[in-house]
Amino acid sequence: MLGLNKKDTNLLLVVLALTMLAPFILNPFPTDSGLAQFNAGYPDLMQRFAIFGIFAIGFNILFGLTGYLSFGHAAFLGVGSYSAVWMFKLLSMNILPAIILSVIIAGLFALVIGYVSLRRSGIYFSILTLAFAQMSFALAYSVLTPVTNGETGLQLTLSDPRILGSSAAADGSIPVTNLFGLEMRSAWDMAVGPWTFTFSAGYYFCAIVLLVAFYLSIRIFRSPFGMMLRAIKSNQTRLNYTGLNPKPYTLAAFVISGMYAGLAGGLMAAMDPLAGAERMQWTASGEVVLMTILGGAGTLIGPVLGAGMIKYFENILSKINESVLHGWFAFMPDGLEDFFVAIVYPFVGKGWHLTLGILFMLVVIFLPGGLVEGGQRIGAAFRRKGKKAGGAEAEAAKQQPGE
Amino acid sequence: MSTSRFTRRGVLKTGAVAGAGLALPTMFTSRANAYVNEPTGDTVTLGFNVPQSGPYADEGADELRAFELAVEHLNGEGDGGMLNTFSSKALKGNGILGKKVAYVTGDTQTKSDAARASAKSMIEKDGAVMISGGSSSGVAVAVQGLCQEAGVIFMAGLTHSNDTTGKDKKANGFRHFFDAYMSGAALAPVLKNEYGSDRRAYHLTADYTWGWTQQESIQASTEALGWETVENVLTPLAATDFSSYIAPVLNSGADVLVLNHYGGNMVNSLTNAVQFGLRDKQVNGKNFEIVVPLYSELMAKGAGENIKGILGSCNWQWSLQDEGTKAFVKSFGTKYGFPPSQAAHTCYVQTILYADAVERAGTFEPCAVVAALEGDGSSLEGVDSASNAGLVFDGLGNGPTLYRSADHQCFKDVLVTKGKENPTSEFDLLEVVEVTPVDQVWYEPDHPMFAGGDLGQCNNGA
Amino acid sequence: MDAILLQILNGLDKGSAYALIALGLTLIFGTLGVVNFAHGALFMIGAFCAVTLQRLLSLSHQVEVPGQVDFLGNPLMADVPYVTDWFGEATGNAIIDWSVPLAILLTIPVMLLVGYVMERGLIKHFYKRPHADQILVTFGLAIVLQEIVKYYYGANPIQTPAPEALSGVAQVLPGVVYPIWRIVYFCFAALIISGVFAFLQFTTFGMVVRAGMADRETVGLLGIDIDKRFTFMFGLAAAVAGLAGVMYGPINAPNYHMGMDFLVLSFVVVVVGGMGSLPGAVLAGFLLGILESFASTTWATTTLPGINQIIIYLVAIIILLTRPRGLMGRKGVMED
Amino acid sequence: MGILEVKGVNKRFGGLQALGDVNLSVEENTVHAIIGPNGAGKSTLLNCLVGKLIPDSGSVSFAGQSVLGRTPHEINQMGISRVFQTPEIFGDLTVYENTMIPCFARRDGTFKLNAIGSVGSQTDIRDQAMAMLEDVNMADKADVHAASLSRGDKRRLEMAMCLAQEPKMLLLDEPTAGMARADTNNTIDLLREIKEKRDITIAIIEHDMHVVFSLAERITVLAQGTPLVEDTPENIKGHPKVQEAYLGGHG
Repeated sequence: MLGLNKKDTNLLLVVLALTMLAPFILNPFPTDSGLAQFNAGYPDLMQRFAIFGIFAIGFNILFGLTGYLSFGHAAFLGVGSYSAVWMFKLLSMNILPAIILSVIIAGLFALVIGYVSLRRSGIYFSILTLAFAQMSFALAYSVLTPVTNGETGLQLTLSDPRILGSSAAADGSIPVTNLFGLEMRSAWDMAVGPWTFTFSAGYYFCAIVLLVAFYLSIRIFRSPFGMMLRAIKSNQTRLNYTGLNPKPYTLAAFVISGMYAGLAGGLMAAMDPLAGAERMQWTASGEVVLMTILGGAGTLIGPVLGAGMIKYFENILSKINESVLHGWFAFMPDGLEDFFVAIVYPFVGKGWHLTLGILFMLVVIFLPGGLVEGGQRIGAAFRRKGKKAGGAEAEAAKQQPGE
Repeated sequence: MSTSRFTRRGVLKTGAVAGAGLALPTMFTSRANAYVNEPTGDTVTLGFNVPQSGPYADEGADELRAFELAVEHLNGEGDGGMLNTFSSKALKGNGILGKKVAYVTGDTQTKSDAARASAKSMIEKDGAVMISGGSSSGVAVAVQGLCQEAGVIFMAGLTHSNDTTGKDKKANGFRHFFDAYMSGAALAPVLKNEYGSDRRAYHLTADYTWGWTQQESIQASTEALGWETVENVLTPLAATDFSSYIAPVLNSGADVLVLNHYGGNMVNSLTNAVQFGLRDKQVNGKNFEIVVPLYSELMAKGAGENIKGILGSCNWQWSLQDEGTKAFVKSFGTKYGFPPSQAAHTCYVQTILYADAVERAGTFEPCAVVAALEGDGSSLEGVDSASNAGLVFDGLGNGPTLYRSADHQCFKDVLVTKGKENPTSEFDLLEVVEVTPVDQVWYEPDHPMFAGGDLGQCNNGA
Repeated sequence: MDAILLQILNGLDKGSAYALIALGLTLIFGTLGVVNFAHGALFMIGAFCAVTLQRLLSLSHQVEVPGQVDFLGNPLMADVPYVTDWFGEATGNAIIDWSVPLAILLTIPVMLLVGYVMERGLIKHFYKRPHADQILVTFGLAIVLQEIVKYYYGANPIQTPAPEALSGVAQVLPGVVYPIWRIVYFCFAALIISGVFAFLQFTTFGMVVRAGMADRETVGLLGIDIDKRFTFMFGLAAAVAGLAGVMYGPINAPNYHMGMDFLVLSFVVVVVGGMGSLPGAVLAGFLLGILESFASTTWATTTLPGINQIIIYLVAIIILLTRPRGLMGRKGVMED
Repeated sequence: MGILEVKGVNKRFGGLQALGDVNLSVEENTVHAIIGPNGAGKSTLLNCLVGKLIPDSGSVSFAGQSVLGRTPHEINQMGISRVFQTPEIFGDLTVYENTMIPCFARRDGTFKLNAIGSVGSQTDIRDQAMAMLEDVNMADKADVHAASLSRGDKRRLEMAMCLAQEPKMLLLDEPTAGMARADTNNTIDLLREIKEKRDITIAIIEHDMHVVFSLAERITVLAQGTPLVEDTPENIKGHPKVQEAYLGGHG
């Protein structure tokens, strides 16, 4: 189907099902229960899952296939966001032109930085990309404030000119981002017994873009171009002496992944029209590296899983505070309750970084292939147990060997 | 132990179907609720968005303590704190409008992106009707913008930039904390008294929006007193070692160094300045002086010995002797064992003010709350200005205070403080040198440093 | 002229910290081929050794101060450190005053131990793993270490002042004064750097390690147990980072994320110096320190606004484009 | 006029004259060996031929076109395929994929952004690659990861990859260095087979006399960066200058 082989089609279908049903899957706990804290099915976080999934998929095309470790990819995401917000300010609140422009600008930016950085390889390449991104961040935060609005971040105001559209909505507020009239912030709620599921227009737009991005990445992985990129990672000398020029291949991969980053940045601005400079900081670049490795570099689904994992921890764990913990353990006698709260407390709320750090270490120690390998092992365990059908995720993951 | 449960937005909304049947989808934008996150259960959820990771984590932790205390007092637990001294008596200690107050917390990471994500989850997932907290202006402006769009109330935490209620002001946002202009206006006369009017100042300024407005304000108010500004040098936010910025001060002919830095930047630049012997230096026959226009207790603690004798300004100090302050310090100190910081104070007050406004408005509807916070047009004594109109209250620690309806900025006396030479305890770091009366720090809403913004219309989110 | 001299001193001082961290990082890169993202955390742990010792020495019991009350109106309690009880007021206070230099004695064994545990317990298993895995595991470790420190010491900076005798300024040249502790830091760094070089240059142990850096397999074939030596090298690198940290305390108050602040810069320094080259790392450290200082001058920032924000990265780009392997890099180290 | 013409090539490294006035002509469809003791400049010469080094003076032309200033992949596209001392293959890819890459290089040139079509749909390339693998008896290993092949199979695969490009000339750099006698003989047989089956020029750089005399039709002897003699194997054997070069001085 769609020019994919059976395995890849299955994988795509699984991802399709997961993204379309995400409002259900991510909200497994009744709204009123103590565990509702773990529900992630609200629009903002679901959008983030999709957006960072796209970012990581794109990064993986460069890093997973060619092995070139860019430490400055956040710069492209930032540039994409800034372009999109400027489009909203100057042109129209329709997200399509904004996103197209962010992809183009990020691609051009990647072309320039990639052209220079790819003159070196290995860690020298990494540091060059890092240096470019850090320069972009530092300048965006300070000297370029007229363009980027520095510390606060570029945002819409009531005085934006906006050629196609009005500066202010009828009720005097700033107009909202839309796709030909469909407002990105609009949502539908569905109550089923104690559960409530939210279907947000913004999320479904992101999800469709994610699916397209994912589909394209499968095509790239399976294409002769993808094979060349893997050959570059494997042995550049041989490639050179086989009459192939690695430079344009790596540069193309760099630009493509930069465009993916720009797409993610544009989407981010489309969901929430603000672009902050921190998006370009090295920590943000490091985050996508971690997402990719955590999920499984070079696998198709891994980066998406990694992105979801990190964003989940950041947004869910950080919100668990002491009183929530007391709520959970309230069924215990007071002394025991306090004891458990004291044990769990350092790992949640303000300690969410600690849990994330421990998770990184555990995954890399026990699952060298990242979360995808975890899925494969679970899948294998299931198959051993009388060939029971494995979970969808494990099934998806096991498609991956040989990447 | 009490369990705090969250009323999630719309659990029982619009005649939700009981049992397992599917509900008819209702448009978010056109649902039966009058406004976003209307509390329908017996609780109401507030969102406290503070830095929990990164350099301002301790400040965030202190804000969170104040929020918890405020929630306790609103729910009628504890000793009631400033509810007893507050001039408005609308709050009865039975929650807000009879609904028990619950809260959710989040981590801003002191990044505008993360802060917005966290605030969004509070609004979308937890059904918060009000967001408060934060310890930087970038975050405050970003979250304020979000709350305006989403249709909830934003009660700013610690934010000092002129922009928050200047060019970035929003109808749904309110600031109790003072701002850079007020710092300059309050400090200048004290600086003149202490150091004379013939001084040459050298500014080091953090190279981002807050730093610039701070520097601009101080420069304007000191120059008005006859000071000369020798140089203004911008320093990168990421700088940790300020030696290369301090060294040129030595031979610049300046006799005052103004550090427009906050947080870790301020601790490091002050430490470096003291290292270079600036405090023991004599220039132009005068003692060299260092001024830090804005500092907090935590920064003073971080700076240790170096803060001694350094002049700066504060929004509030726990050692003030008014009844409100005493009540607040007592309940905070009893609960946590140490006195509250000014960030904690402002967060506590903001929560109380919000609750009071809701109680007076009789509804959680944002536009009604905005109207209640904008007050009845009463004005502050001693200030002769057409814009002197809004909500006047007292008993929350700063004396009579005006929430000005024109820009949603609080006006009250500003404290000029000094690092204590002989602290009696580890909390006793700052002493109040002067309480600058409000008329000296007053400005008009169209003052050039605040111009360019527009409150816009309040937004109910419906 | 004085201004230039001052900026050179500043540059040397900044450079000292960069060089020390980069030196340790290069030892780990060069000898073990491991990308250690936890190196900044080691620097931070060093600094917190000083904080810890200062706290230990200041351990106090409380004495009521007659006639004064605290903020809640209770009788005021004053802290009296045990050391002043044991050694008398003067000696006791002097011990507390000298806690940073004393902390060196604590730092060396602590850091050697931390390095040893880290290498044996974790890093050892990652020699043959891809660099990506090394990055993930060491980054995870760095987060864990700094969160632990944050849990116990908070996020606020904690002052660790220099001893009274070494604070203040000294006359360097007529009309030029410079903080004494910064001069001490520079000398200390120079001492450590020459110590490490001498150790590698003149001892058999160092010779073997240098040979191992050049060609690990061959040295292994000679029947030398290179692994044990590499473990020690890891400990040494950790100790160098820790010492850089402990002495840095009086310059800037330690906080839990100071390691991350230095991490990226120190990677840039190492790479600009050239992978696998110890002299390169040191040279690049001082070079970038001095350039950074000069870029901060008013002259530079008015000529090129924002240059102080980006100078290090700009220089790194220029150097890497003109010299493919940095200043003194060896061929084939971390190039793929 | 030979297919490969080297005229008056000089190369200095600092004070060392690595190549001095080298002239060499390789006839089309012959096996030409370049021999010489260590340090004779064999590798330098080879690097000048493939574009890794640029001679200080002189000319190198292949099939009538100068190769000077061209990059290795451009020279490869002119028809020179290089076999390395230790086999250079794509270890992370399967044997099949390894063989497909040169087929792509032949069809699409140095770069083609073919990012959407799948490898599976490139029937012509797949057929060519499979035919090549069958040719070298490796079809059964098509799906094996190349890194897990035995050393001999790696060498075989590398040759297959070079041949898949159908080059005009195969350039071998000490193909039997470090090999046991049996493996060496296998390689010789493989090369013989290649030569018998197709029209191809083979240039081989070697110091193993056994290999050279088993294969070569012409031999150039290099010593101290200068060609001493060029002749048939029969004439080279026992040539006094050659013995002098190898044994160093005359007894």
